Amino acid sequence: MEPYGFLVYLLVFPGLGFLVTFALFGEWFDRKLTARMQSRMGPPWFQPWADFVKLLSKEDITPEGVPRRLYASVPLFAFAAVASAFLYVPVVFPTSPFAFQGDLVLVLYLLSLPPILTFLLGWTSGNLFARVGAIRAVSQLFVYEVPFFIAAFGPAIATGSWSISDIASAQRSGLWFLFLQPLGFGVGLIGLQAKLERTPFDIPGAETEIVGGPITELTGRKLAIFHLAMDMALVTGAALLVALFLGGPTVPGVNEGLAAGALGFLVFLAKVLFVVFLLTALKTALGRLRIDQLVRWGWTVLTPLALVQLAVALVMAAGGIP
Amino acid sequence: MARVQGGERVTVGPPPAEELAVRLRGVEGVSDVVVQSSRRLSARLNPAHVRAVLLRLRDAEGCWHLSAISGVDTRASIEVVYHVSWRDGVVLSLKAAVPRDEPRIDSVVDVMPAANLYERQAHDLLGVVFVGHPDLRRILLNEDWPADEYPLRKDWKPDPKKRYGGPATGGDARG
Amino acid sequence: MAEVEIPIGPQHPALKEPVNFRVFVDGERVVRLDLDVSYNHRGIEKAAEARDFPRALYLIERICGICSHAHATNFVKGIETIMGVNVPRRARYLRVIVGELERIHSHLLWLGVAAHEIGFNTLFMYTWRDREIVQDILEAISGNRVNYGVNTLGGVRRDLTDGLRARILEDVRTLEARSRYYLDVLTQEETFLVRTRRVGFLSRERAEALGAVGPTSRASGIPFDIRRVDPYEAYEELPVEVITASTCDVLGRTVVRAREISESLRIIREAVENLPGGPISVPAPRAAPKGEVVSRYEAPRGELIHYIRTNGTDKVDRLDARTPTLANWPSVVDAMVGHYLADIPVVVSAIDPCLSCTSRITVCDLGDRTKSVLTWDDLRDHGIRFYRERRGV
Amino acid sequence: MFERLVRWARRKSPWILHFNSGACNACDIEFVATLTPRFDVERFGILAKGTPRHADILLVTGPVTRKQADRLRRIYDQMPEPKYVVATGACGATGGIFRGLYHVVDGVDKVIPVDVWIAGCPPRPDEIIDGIVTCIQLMDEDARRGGREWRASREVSA
Repeated sequence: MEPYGFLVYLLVFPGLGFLVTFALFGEWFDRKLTARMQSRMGPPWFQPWADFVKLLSKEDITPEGVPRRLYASVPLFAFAAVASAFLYVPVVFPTSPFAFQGDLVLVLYLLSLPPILTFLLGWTSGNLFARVGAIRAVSQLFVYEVPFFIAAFGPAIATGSWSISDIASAQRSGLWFLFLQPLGFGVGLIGLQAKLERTPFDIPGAETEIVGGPITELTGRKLAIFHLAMDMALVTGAALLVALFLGGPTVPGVNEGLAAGALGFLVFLAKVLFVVFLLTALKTALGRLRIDQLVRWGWTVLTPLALVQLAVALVMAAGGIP
Repeated sequence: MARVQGGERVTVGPPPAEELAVRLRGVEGVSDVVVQSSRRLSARLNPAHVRAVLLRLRDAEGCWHLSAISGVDTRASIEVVYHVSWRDGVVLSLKAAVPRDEPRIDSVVDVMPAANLYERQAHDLLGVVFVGHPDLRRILLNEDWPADEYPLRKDWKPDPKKRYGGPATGGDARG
Repeated sequence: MAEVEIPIGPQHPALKEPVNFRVFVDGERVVRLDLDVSYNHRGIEKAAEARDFPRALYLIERICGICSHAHATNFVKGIETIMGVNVPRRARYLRVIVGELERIHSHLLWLGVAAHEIGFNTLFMYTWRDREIVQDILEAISGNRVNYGVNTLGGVRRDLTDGLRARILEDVRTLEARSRYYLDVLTQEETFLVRTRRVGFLSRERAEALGAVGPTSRASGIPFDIRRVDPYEAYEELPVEVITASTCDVLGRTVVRAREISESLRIIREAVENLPGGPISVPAPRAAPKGEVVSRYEAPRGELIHYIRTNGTDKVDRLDARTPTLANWPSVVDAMVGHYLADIPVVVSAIDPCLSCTSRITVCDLGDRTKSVLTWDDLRDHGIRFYRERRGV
Repeated sequence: MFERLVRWARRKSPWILHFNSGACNACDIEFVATLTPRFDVERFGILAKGTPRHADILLVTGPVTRKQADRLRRIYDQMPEPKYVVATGACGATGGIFRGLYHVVDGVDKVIPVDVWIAGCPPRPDEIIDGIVTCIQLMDEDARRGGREWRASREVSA
């Protein structure tokens, strides 16, 4: 791709510009859906934008005794990690221009950075609630990262390649991995819900127990960027699941030309919103688990399920079934 | 109403107010028992016998619940009123009068743990000292309330000069 | 991890009211709990002595916003007993109706807050949406959503028109369907069960010893309900079925309250259907003869006692209001040790604390260097031993 | 242009911290009722936040009791600028029914500067929403005229 097109791709379309817009749209979609499920009206469409700009304009307080630069940079790291992860997920064409063998592992690693940064944020902010929240965030991290990775490896083994784009294009024929590996999709969904610390896994940020959790002390710009980073993680995670299990932006039959691109993009949007819908339904219907229950449930239910799915995938791959 | 005399604790079916009154009159330290209504009784209590009477009520008479302890300042003395209730709704109010200038009375917290908080309330607002109470500290009033002042006493008036705690800045902090 | 002291409150999203817990945890497990509640002590008892009865009633009704009718009725009932005023039957029925409506709105409110504590916000939204039905009825009767001011010395100030009675009966039908639905949700929703079963355990002996009252004690199997045991107002003619559970935990308290909602609905329907005729109030004298009374009422949270002394004037000589939450605090502190930090909001909200009522108690220390009264049972000793080993005190 | 955008954003997303300074909790349950389906303040972008760091408006209920006074002050100091205070009900204004009692400080403005008072005992949920909307308009007016100074002059002249 000539450098000019490269910049456009990076900064505007499937890159930063689109991601921020789609992330804020995703947050509105999630909040509006939650409200409607609770027989409430819910916020107007521009609400996330207003929240973001307002937070940017607020006074920026750093509690004393906290390393100023480190504290201000953690939200930026989270933002950067998620933004770069999004580049490898195919959005318009089944193969993203940055694809390379092993980008699945890179994306998985980048997506697991925000929870670690949440811990760092909580621990350094000196606030007692934030510290307890940070510990909970880390203990929760170990529980769902492993099953989430295993669930993501299922499709990779089935297609014999470590690149998300190959996995997505392998499902071009309409035979999505959702049907071949439903268990993997389920575990991936729950793992994503836990990664984003949403009810029933919002233990670190449990408002009624430890106030704000790790982000209790965040204010102004830092909170705005961190909040945006978490929204982008929601959209990126959903896009990853779409690429792995729902065939990404591929439309069976339509292969080449502009039509495929446009249609592929619309299909991609629909699938991502469907995944976000599933996550919101999960959030609205359930209460919050306790940390020890989550850990026990994670190891006794989530991980075995993922392993079973992996075994099935291996057997099928060995047997030559796509 | 089978009543079983005996040492060990038996939840005796509590007799109606009149019959309870008859048996109360026999108790040492309790005087002028008055039956106010079918389920209300009141009696005067000698402060020295507080623990003995309550122990007997709990064990022999089957009273199961210390509902409340009210401190009353009757200018002549300070009355500590123990409200004890039975399972069938009868409530006995035992009034123990202690001198105003030196209000001391035995604590009944180990007889009935529920008394722990009620005694602390009487202590805080009226200054009654409950001897033997494990944790007799100020309950209601804030940290920098003057130690020797008890608001519920009839003769207490807020002294404008003294600071009773409140806004750190004091005065009207108009913006 | 070393012992961490976590202050929860006095400003905290879980608590609608100021209470301050100093919780000593080791990791996630609670080892010791100090609680300091007197943040809304306003000195109402001293003020009541300076006001004549009608103005004192106005003040006493504002001891607590959720159980304002309970305080008002209890006070008025006590003064009427001293004065020997005989309140007409219709007024007693009306007081029972408003009292039960208040119990329903208080229980629904609590159900929502308890669900919110464990992050189950959908149930919080649903229960509070249905609570608006009860608020509309109360507003239709008394003109105000909270602090209804229905009572006066000698009877009631508002009457039920036939149109209002029909509307109440219809609303009772919808609420009955909703309360059955909530009972199902509470007993089947997995995440709710997981967070409430065997949490905040309080055995029957402990509940009796610590003087727990209301749903908290009934959930531990103690069949004690003032409306049944010491009936007042119109409860002689409207028998109440005492609802108990034997699970002694937060789930038990939830189920008891949920079923009490349907019981209250039944009482309201019965009271509205055969509401007797006659006047709704009788004139009462200005001053009360010298005397004293222990007036008891079954408030939504438990047994409420007003000990009133009068001295022949038109003012109260002494008013001591012992509120149900004050009696329940020791049992919550007792049920907390050994549990998880995450359980604190759930267990505390399980007794449905009304802090405006309880602005009377403060630090109730479970066990540290000074030996505390609550230490004489094994659970407590374990807590202290555990505490001493950690801190090597 | 950026100035107008910031003003629009602040108008559209006021986050509220509720602080009970010793009230009879009638105002508190009416405030919580505003979050529920019938009144649902999330339509206006209002969220109830748990920590002072995230809040724009501090909604104080109750006549500040002596014990809560310095805690109220501390919470107010922790909030980032621009911050506003709404005192709820008769108690918030002058201590209301509890005025003059020995453990009460008679009103929120004895402790922290108050911007909007809401009348009522307790104010209905829609009155509380009206109070918050008034506070938002005041916030907007302040932003347009650069800070609170103009208010002092207005009070003198009004």
